[in-house]
Amino acid sequence: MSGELDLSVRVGDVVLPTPVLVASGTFGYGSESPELTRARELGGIVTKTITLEPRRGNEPLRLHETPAGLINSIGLQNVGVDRFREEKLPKLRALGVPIIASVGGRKAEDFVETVGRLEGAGGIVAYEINVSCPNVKEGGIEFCQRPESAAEVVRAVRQVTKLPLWTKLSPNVSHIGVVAKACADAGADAFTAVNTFVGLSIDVRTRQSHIPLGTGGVSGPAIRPLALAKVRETVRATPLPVVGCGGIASTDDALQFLVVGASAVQVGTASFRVPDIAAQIQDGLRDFLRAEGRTHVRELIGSYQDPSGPARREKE
Amino acid sequence: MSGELDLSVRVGDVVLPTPVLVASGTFGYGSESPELTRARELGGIVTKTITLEPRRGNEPLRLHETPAGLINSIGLQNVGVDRFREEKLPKLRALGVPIIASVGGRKAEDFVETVGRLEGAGGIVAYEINVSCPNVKEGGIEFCQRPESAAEVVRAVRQVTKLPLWTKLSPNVSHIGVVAKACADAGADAFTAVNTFVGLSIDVRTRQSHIPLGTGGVSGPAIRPLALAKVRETVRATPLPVVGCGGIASTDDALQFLVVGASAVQVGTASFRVPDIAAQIQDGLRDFLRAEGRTHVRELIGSYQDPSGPARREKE
Amino acid sequence: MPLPSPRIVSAEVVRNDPLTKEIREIVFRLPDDWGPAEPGQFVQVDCRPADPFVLRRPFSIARTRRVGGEFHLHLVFAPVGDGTRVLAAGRPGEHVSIVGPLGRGFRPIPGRRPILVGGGRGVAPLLSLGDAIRATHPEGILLFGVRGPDQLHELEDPAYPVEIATQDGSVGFRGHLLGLLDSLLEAGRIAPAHDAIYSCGPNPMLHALSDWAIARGFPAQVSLETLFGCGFGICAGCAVPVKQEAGEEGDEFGHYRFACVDGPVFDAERVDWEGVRE
Amino acid sequence: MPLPSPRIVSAEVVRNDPLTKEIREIVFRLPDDWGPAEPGQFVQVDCRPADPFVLRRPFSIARTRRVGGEFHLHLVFAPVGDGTRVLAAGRPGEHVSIVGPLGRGFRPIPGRRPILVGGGRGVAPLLSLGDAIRATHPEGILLFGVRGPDQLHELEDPAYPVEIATQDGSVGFRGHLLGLLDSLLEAGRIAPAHDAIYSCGPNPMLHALSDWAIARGFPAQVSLETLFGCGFGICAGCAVPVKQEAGEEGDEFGHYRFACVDGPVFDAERVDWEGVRE
Ligand SMILES: Cc1cc2nc3c(=O)[nH]c(=O)nc-3n(C[C@H](O)[C@H](O)[C@H](O)COP(=O)(O)OP(=O)(O)OC[C@H]3O[C@@H](n4cnc5c(N)ncnc54)[C@H](O)[C@@H]3O)c2cc1C
Ligand SMILES: Cc1cc2nc3c(=O)[nH]c(=O)nc-3n(C[C@H](O)[C@H](O)[C@H](O)COP(=O)(O)OP(=O)(O)OC[C@H]3O[C@@H](n4cnc5c(N)ncnc54)[C@H](O)[C@@H]3O)c2cc1C
Ligand SMILES: Cc1cc2nc3c(=O)[nH]c(=O)nc-3n(C[C@H](O)[C@H](O)[C@H](O)COP(=O)(O)O)c2cc1C
Ligand SMILES: Cc1cc2nc3c(=O)[nH]c(=O)nc-3n(C[C@H](O)[C@H](O)[C@H](O)COP(=O)(O)O)c2cc1C
Ligand code: FES
Ligand code: FES
Repeated sequence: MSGELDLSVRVGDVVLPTPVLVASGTFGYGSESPELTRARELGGIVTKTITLEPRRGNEPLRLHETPAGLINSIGLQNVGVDRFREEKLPKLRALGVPIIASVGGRKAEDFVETVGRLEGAGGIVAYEINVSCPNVKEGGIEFCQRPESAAEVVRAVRQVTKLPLWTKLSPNVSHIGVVAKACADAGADAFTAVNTFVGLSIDVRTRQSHIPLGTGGVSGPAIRPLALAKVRETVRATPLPVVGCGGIASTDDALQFLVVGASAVQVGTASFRVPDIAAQIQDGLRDFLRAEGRTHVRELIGSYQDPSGPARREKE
Repeated sequence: MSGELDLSVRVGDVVLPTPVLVASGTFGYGSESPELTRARELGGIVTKTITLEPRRGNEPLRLHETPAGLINSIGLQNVGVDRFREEKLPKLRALGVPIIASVGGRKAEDFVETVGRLEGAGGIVAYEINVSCPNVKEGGIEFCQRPESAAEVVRAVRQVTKLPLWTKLSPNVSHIGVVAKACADAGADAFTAVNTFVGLSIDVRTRQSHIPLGTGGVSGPAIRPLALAKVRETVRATPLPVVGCGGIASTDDALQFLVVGASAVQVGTASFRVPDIAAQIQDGLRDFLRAEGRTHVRELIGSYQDPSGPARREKE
Repeated sequence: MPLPSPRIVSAEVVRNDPLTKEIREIVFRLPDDWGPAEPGQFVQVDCRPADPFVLRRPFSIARTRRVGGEFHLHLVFAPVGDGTRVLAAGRPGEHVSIVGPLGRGFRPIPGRRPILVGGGRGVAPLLSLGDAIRATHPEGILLFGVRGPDQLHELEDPAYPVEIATQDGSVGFRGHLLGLLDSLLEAGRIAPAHDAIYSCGPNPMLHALSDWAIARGFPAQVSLETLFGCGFGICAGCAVPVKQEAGEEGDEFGHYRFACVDGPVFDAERVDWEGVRE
Repeated sequence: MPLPSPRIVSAEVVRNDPLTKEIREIVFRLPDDWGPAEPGQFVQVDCRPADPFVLRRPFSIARTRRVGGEFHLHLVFAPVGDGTRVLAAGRPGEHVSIVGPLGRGFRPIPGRRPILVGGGRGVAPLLSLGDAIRATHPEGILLFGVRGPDQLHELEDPAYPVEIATQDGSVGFRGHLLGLLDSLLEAGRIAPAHDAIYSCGPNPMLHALSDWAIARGFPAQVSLETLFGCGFGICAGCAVPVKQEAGEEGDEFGHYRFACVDGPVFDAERVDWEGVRE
């Protein structure tokens, strides 16, 4: 019975066994406690964002809970591209799951060099270009706040790889579609929408932010309706596929993103509470298909009846 | 003891007995069940947004709950300025609380005409110019998404009234400070930050939005950290006073907005659950002042130790 | 006559018991001077205090009673979602925040015999209506329609004789409430000239009942359900489309009334059913 | 030796009782094949299942026991915030989601006599440490420091003789644990050459203790507390600053280690206390 169900989806040229991925920075290097997370069953793993040099990340405390959400200020702590390739990637590859390498940097050249060093490493099916981290002084959301500069990164990386480029978009902009279009023109193959929302929480006794850097990035169920609206905008802006992300914590949440037109979804913060939630969501998708008498999860994608009319884009 | 405490604040030239107001559209015309809401004790009441003509508002269902938040799609239902002035304003005035009249419209002339008809009505201490409603087809957030057009509204209204103009800003923009600056140049006296975030929630069984119009505006505790970050940005953008709004549901929440630099706050959605929450927050502010051995709530305003350094603005 | 002022009270659960597989009754102790509530009014219950934000849930006042010096509020409810399920788990001794009484209830028509028509848990407000008018309207009838035994429960001390309709025919009349009304009408036991209908139940039932009553000339009042934000008129969330009356000036809310303050009870003929989400 | 795989289990509350005014013990029934846990490991408890999103809360494993065929997990905790207060209200028979065992615990040093130093509820993991090493380390001492009677409780079947320090002097040594350690050292009852310190307690105490131990040449391991996001290494939220060792290559996390997987137990001399929020 379950054998007849087909959860596979395509994000451009990339075929994924299921539409449920885990989001960058919320699943370590992917190989931490794979039994606990049921990592081997997933549709894909997006690595934490890798930079050219190792980064020690931001000063603690790095997390603060808000109503139905979480502020983080990790600051892209990572081992750097060389140690990632040597130490982390082999373990990750051993899981047998499609790997999307998230890449970050201060300027276009950093991205180019980092991607360059990952080329040919094997196991990577796409790069996610993180031009949307709110927690670093340089190379963060300003990229998305100036569409040309996000596009410049994409254009530069486009020169050094044939692998698909997913651009991870920031929701902290007036028109996410404008950024998407600029990146599409620069050679992006898909979008991940969205990264975290800029947020702040103050300890009123000390008059200081709960997080040393001041503002951080808000994730979790609190942002889900906001993220879904941004995904809708992104889907309508270009014909490129969109991977939806933001606040997904249940099968129903994941379905909302697929229905609105995302070709796949990423689960982030929810894994902190329920380590195998992404795999559970996959189970739930199968139940939903069965209940609707369908066999292909693809039939659900873009089935949203938008009161503004269908998205004016060619479906791939 | 409580007699020594001074909760009064100034928003530009407007003196308010307390810094706790209720937000537009979340307190009716202000005179509904004033015992239940303890309306007479409040620092101020912002009316629901009044338009030139009566508006029937959007088709039901108009509300949908999301994690720690609420999507609304009211569509500015209101009786229109004439009946507001005749029927609603006198009852509101009888409460003896400062009244801020929220005004909306499709184009600058609508605002001008509406404000014109309210002039001299008595009891109104300021106008709140709503250029940030996400739930109307025209005259909504596009104003804020094009700073010049928001400024144009402010400039036009500035011609017809001497009363202070508070511009209500949308958070759905890349740089709220840019919008604030444009409006400041056009003659705004203060800002209310923020209105709701655009959000969407889909019923996956029907493939339709839970709200007939599709997207709506998200309010409630879920958006509080996002709103607070936007208020910080607004405070830092111009020397004008800012009235903070978004997700405030407790004394601690209200304090966060005051500490970050808001001269007053507005409580919205939280009143739906706890009708007298705004008054309760005032009680809580008094307790906080007592616990810190202070007498003036004004001492707290802007006391945030921002890791980016103090706001580069003249404090009024 | 102005309605009693609504209040926010922390009410102690006195009892919380199943009436059937699907229906429960919960009883709260309220302050002695609460209300008095009109029949058809409702309360807003904070069902999920542990949630950082969630709206209250509206429940019709099923009954208020004085028991040994205490003032009791009875609600009859079905656990259908998160809020009602948490309410179903409330234990005696726990406290729940309740706002009320709220809304505009039934307006009993003097001189007309009441026909109370309750669909499922919609029977709740009709119990308090019966309590309130049994003195002024000694004659009447209470029709109680349910799908089957999982919804059917004893009605304690009803004001009027009860007739039951079950869709599965397990008890009483087999069929819908409209069928039962038809049969009563045919048998000459009810008549548009002397009777008035007061009803509460699922919206589709109320729609059908309204059409039925209007077509036959029965005055009818219906207690509507929709999503509530605040429950006391400040959010504009509970809009119910109403028909503009001939010659009526554009009313306060244009086409819409608020179920929470203008209702939940409306005259059947005023409701614009086409616009009601069912 | 690889650590046992952590699992997500729905654990039944067996008991949940106050030990003092401020401290409670909660006991869960776990699957028979759970763990085994190392002393010093912790579990992540979903304290507030009714909240739409909230992180789990970490608790040191105070004890694991086999009782009549059942496997029991004991936690000792203080209700200090929303999560722990809801946990405190958990009734026997209710189920709570627990992830564990997690983290890297104490690494008992062969041949050295253990001095277990527990501050307040920090005594918890030292109980399981004692249980685990009493066979290999028959001699030892357990110091238990509290502010006063509101934190002081009986320690059931401790592995070693217990010495108590209370700040108010109500029981045992009057003063801080460091004072007690000083007096033991002066009395020749402990010695850097033969003993090793294992400690858990508030960070400021651990900081002072680390300084004290390093200055006197005692090897010391401390179980640190910080905010946890995930508890198993995927969020990078629990960064603890560590000192770069001489000649050590830039380690995996630069300056930071993760309290949840590299700790919570660290060698005292590795922790860069200047960077620890206390
Ligand atoms: C004036 C009034 C009086 C009421 N009196 C009673 C009563 O006496 N007893 C009783 O059991 N219930 C009564 N209700 C209904 C009750 O308020 C709802 O069942 C309750 O709000 C559901 O809350 P929940 O959190 O359990 O379910 P939710 O999780 O909110 O919803 C459960 C399911 O019901 C749907 N739903 C809930 N409310 C509505 C709605 N209004 N319109 C469309 N879909 C909806 C949801 O979409 C969801 O599918 C009354 C409602 C109103 C407006
Ligand atoms: C490895 C580890 C083991 C632990 N073992 C135990 C144990 O055995 N028994 C026990 O009682 N507790 C233990 N704790 C602490 C326990 O996890 C916290 O008390 C708990 O998370 C508080 O949750 P809460 O929701 O009740 O409080 P919250 O509402 O989250 O917080 C209450 C107050 O404490 C502050 N706070 C909480 N945690 C921290 C922190 N890490 N750093 C700074 N401030 C903080 C909050 O800011 C707030 O002021 C352990 C912590 C760790 C990291
Ligand atoms: C602790 C944490 C660390 C994150 N690190 C990264 C990162 O390194 N790169 C990135 O692109 N996004 C990062 N994100 C953003 C997530 O990938 C995701 O876009 C966001 O959290 C929204 O999804 P969620 O609500 O499901 O968590 C991080 C989020 C969190 C909570
Ligand atoms: C039901 C509802 C109706 C609203 N109507 C208006 C309105 O008419 N005019 C306006 O400026 N803002 C309106 N708002 C926005 C609020 O004034 C406020 O800016 C927003 O809800 C954020 O604050 P909160 O999270 O405290 O509710 C409305 C919000 C809600 C929830
Ligand atoms: S529910 Fe808010 S106005 Fe009716
Ligand atoms: S708590 Fe997530 S990495 Fe340690």
